[in-house]
Amino acid sequence: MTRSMTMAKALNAGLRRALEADPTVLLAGEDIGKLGGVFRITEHLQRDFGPERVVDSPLAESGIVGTALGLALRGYRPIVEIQFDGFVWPAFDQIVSQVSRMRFRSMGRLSAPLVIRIPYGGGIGAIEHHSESPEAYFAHTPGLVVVSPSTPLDAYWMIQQAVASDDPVIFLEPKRRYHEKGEVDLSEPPLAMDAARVVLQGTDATLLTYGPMVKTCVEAALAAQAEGRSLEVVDLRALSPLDDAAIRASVEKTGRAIVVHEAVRSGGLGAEIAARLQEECFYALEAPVLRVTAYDMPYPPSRVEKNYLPDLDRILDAVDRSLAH
Amino acid sequence: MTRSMTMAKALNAGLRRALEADPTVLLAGEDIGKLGGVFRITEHLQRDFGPERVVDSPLAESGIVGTALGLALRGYRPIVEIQFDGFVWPAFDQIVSQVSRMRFRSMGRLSAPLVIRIPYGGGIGAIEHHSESPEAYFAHTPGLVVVSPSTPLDAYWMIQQAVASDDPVIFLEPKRRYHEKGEVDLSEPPLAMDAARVVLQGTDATLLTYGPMVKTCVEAALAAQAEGRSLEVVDLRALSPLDDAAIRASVEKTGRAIVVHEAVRSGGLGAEIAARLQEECFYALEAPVLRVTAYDMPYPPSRVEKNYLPDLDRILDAVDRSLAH
Amino acid sequence: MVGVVTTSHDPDEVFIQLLTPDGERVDDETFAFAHDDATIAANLRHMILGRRFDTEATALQRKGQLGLWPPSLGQEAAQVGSGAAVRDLDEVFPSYREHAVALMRGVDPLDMLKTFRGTGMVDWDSRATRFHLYSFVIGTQALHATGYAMGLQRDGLVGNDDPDANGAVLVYFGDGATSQGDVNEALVFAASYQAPVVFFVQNNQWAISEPIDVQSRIPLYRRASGFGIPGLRVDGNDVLAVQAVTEWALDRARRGEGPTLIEAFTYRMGAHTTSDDPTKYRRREEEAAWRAKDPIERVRTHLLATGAIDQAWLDGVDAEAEALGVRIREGVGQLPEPRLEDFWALAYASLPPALRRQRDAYQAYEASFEDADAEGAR
Amino acid sequence: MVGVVTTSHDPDEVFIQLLTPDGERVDDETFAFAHDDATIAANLRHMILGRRFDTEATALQRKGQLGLWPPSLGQEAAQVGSGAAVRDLDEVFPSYREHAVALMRGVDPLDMLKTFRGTGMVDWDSRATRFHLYSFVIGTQALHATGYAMGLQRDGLVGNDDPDANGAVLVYFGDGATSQGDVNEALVFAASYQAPVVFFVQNNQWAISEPIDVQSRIPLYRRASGFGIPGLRVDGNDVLAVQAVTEWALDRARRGEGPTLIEAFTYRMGAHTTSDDPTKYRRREEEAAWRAKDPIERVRTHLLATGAIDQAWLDGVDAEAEALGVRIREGVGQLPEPRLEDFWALAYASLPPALRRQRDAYQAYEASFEDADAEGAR
Ligand SMILES: Cc1ncc(C[n+]2csc(CCOP(=O)(O)OP(=O)(O)O)c2C)c(N)n1
Ligand SMILES: Cc1ncc(C[n+]2csc(CCOP(=O)(O)OP(=O)(O)O)c2C)c(N)n1
Ligand SMILES: [Mg+2]
Ligand SMILES: [Mg+2]
Repeated sequence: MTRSMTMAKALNAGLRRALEADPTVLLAGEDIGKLGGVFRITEHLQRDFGPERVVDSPLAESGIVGTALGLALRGYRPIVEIQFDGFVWPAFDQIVSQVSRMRFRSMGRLSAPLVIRIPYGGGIGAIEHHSESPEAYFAHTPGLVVVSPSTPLDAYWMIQQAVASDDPVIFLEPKRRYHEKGEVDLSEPPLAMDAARVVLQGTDATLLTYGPMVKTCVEAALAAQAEGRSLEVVDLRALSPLDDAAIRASVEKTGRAIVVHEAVRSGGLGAEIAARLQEECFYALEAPVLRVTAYDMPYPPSRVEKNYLPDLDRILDAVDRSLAH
Repeated sequence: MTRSMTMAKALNAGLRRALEADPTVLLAGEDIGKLGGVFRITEHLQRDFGPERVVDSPLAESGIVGTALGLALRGYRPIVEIQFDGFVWPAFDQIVSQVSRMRFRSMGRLSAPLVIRIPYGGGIGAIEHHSESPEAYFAHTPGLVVVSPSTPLDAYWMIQQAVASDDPVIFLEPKRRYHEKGEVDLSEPPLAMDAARVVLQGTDATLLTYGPMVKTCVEAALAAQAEGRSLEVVDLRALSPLDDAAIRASVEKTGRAIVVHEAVRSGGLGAEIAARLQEECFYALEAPVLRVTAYDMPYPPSRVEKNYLPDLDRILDAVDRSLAH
Repeated sequence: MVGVVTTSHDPDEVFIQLLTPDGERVDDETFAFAHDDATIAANLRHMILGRRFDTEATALQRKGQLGLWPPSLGQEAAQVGSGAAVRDLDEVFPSYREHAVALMRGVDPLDMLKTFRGTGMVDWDSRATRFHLYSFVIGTQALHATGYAMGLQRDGLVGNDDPDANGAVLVYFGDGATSQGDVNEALVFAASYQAPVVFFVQNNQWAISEPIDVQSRIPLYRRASGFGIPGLRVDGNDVLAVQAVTEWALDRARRGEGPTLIEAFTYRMGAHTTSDDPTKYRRREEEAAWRAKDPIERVRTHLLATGAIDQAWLDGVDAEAEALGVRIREGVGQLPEPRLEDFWALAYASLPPALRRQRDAYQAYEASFEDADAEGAR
Repeated sequence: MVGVVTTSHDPDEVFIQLLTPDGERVDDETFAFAHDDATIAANLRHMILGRRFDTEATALQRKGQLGLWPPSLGQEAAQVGSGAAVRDLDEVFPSYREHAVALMRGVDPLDMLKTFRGTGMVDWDSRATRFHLYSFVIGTQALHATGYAMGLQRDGLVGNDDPDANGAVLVYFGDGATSQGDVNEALVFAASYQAPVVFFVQNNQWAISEPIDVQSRIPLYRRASGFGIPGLRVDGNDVLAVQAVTEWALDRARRGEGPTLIEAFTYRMGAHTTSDDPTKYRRREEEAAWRAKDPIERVRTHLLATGAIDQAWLDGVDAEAEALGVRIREGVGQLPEPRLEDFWALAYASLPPALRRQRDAYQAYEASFEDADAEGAR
């Protein structure tokens, strides 16, 4: 059964299915009840599942994540919403020192199967703290699974897979894609959430990307096609742990890799991918792994975000530079 | 005037000099007063400068950093102590969303000249949260200066330079080196804190490292010498922004680079350095940039830390692998 | 033993009021309004101008001129009354909704619009206005304010015999913010150091869609007692009472007697921001009930009744408000568009090498388009 | 208006006591001890065993057998009294100093020593013992406990008519912890959801070198009132009073009447940890004064006086304590040395690819030494 829906609706449908499937699943966060979340991802869920399973939390992110961990220890599978990327930092201690380590600290006896949903990324014309890309901070933290869907289909399935995961999952939702539509096959998941996906086959170079930039990279690849260039686009989907095999397979084939993300360059996910690729495919690389990213400054006022974030032209420029090697 | 002292004493002397030199300098943190800090870095400073300038704070890291920022906005230059690396996370929001961005947010009108001292790293046989290496989280955050001294000499001068900096500085103190002695020239700083230093000249490969691992790398290089291998050791000192020129100069000379740090590998500083090197010295590299780091798991019980952390043998093994290319 | 307190949030126990919703002056046991009618009139003017600014900005957002706007509608008395208590050596740390206070402190309204238009970060001189930058992370500024207050102590600006030689800090946050760790830590620090800071909670009863009961089952002013500092609840729609109470608390702080928490009980008459839809979570009757307690109406009624102002005076203020409106409407479109070039140098005191390379590459890349354009034009 | 409270931390207002330092039974208006002498004797036994365990561990650290040890000396009544109030469906969230509670819950003392010897992380079965893992980040467990209590509510284990069908959570933290945002957020959440959790503050008057006055100028039990929950202060060196008060609070929680904060006023008679040197920051006289209030002595005196126990009974417990000591001393050296191999699989439910490669490389690298050794041996 396939239906066309936005990512926002797909997430809503995925959460609904998770709530139906497992009575231990519950949702918590700021404004997720009557309002349905500021992005309406949880719309009507409180109405349909009650305020015990869809909980409006006090305004305190550390409290939200810390109590969710307590609920997880009691056998629940909480899915918490952080309202915007920039508001996850107050919960950072709970995530980094507690959630990520419960299994390790308890010598494997306990786990913390909770999902932390975070709308992330820019391009929506917002004020400060509402356009951040915090993925690298989480990816540097052992014990956390970090994933990001790029399509409604993936959003629908990956949120359910995240809920089913026995490890804590940082679930990054590319908010600028919330309202774009896609076909969603409701019958069976196409892929596990720890696997990357080749979105577009190509031979000249590989664009490695995720979340909000997948669409931009596909557009760049299509534009490049018009100029006779064949670009492969890989949607990482899993940001940590990475699907190294898929990444390597593509780059060994094309010999060229360009990582594209919205987060600032230094210390971003592109750094880790470049480091791994040059280490593992040293002789297969025809050119250095390039990075098309935001620049190393805080997120600027929204009227300049288009110049700050990667776009089609900057991606193609990097492709040119890669191919010039 | 040169004196032999431990890094702990050098830091104490540097802080003392900073307090003497500038009446706006003040120290705050847990147990830094009568106790002199759990590592005695602030020993006798409260006695000599009074409880107004050396302040025992309530037990709350976000409060410590957040009020320090307020003091900085009032014209003070606070130096705060986080008791151990693992306890900086409750202050993470203040550091990442506030301290690092005051200049940017205010369009350059304000600055946040404060220093956050953090004893970091392992190798001291401690329980959980007392052996962490959080540098990559800070290095991925624009607006922060991140430095780490490796010797008493650098500790003495760099802490004073950090206090003088108009940008906020994360000052990472390699706690396992606190009690090792070195010569300290008290008359003039040898180098600015944003510069890397070639500690040992060599021609076959470059070891890029910082903080606690500098000594280990030097030992490895000396051991390699015995086998006829000439390793260059570069002490990064500045972890963010990096001294790219110095790093490149060395690696272009030797053609081989190995980054050594205690932090976990994925997303660590080694990733960024490898990414930059392969991008900027692609043709100069004879071998992939290798990384000798902790493994991608939480810090284990102290009785296995020697196997978890880089040591001389693992560094030499990586040198072998590099040279085998 | 301290029993469970089951008091609701309705003003039933501590609730300082000096002017009723009908515009009648009433007395409070402890707090008196120490100023003449001219001060009240000045407050009314600030409230009217503040409301006009807010209305214009809301309209501009609807027209697509601003990305977002958080309306202050209904909170004018809480803001102007407290703002009126601020003196020369004081410092104000706002949240993101204190537009009326900003105007009183001399912040240029167009500078404020830059932030919400997305052409600048927070583009006013907080040093000159003593009105700190807006903070968008809930509660964070409570700690900055406390630290700043600790600085005032160190600077010898607290507890001097000469009251004019003393200063204090006034920090604003919302009811929702009281749940944040940072706000509670600020209370710990302020109490521990007896810092000269007044925590001013605008309890507008909503944190976006969450009613105040989600945050606390007891009135918020009581939070203070748990930290050993005084807490007061004031009618936040009564500009006289707000001013009297804030003056008391700021004076106390300036004298070196420590922090106070004020809960100004008010109502967010509009949406949380222009992106919000309150019909999803609250009843129209509630909104209507609060419209009857409008903070501006009661002052106008009162001053007209006492004869302190007349219609001519009101017309004058309206003309001023209209001029403000014109200035904003005309100015907003002329706010300079930012360029990425303006921002490279703001991350650090001096440009780091990697960022310099990124800038150089960006400039070369941008230039390549210009070259291409130039070539195309030839 | 809530005025400034200037009460010192000396027990002067609320201070529930049922047994004086001299071992005299006294009455409290509200709280009575609901058990017989056998219970008191059982408590005394737990206190003696707890102290012995702690003394042995401290000695083992001095001998280099442990990396670190946080002594519980002096806090036995606070721990055993509260621990005795725990029932089958309850759950305990400790800090890192509740060794006596751990023993009562059935945690193997050698498992506890693993953590401090560095041969394991936190190596006991928290599910079976209902005694959660030690937490080393100050205050963090207050939130986990609150969340767990929210889970009990959802599981229908609160407010049932059958008292045996109800459970609650008891969470321990120190005086210093009350300054942390997390602890205050836990109070917010617990109050908001009326979660069945009892916050048990062992106010041992020191947070390492910081006296309690750095954290708060008023007694800590008063913090509760600011969040709308009951707060109680009990003589933390009086095991009877502690048990009575904790039972009251846990019962209340189990009945669905919400959270309570208990401040057990006690004293850390030893160093903060074996790495600490209290002579740097506190006076010997203070320590001596508190030694006179020893929590064990008063119970022993009392029970001997009433004839509930005799010397033979005490000798029996001492023999038990000695056996515990022997077991610990002999066992600690035999705790298996961990190998890095034991930990690869603990970071995630299944080994991620990169970590697998790291493990493979590590094993190959380790094997290369064995090969070299083997070759050398030939
Ligand atoms: C740390 C953090 N979490 C969440 C948000 C999103 N957010 C913005 S305003 C708001 C509600 C604030 O309510 P309140 O403190 O009552 O202030 P008000 O908006 O009513 O003035 C929320 C949840 C934020 N800005 N910061
Ligand atoms: C977040 C955090 N900050 C700092 C520390 C270091 N530290 C360990 S124990 C301690 C004092 C705790 O005092 P208190 O809460 O009174 O508990 P007590 O040790 O007296 O039992 C400190 C500061 C820590 N463990 N966690
Ligand atoms: Mg509000
Ligand atoms: Mg204590």
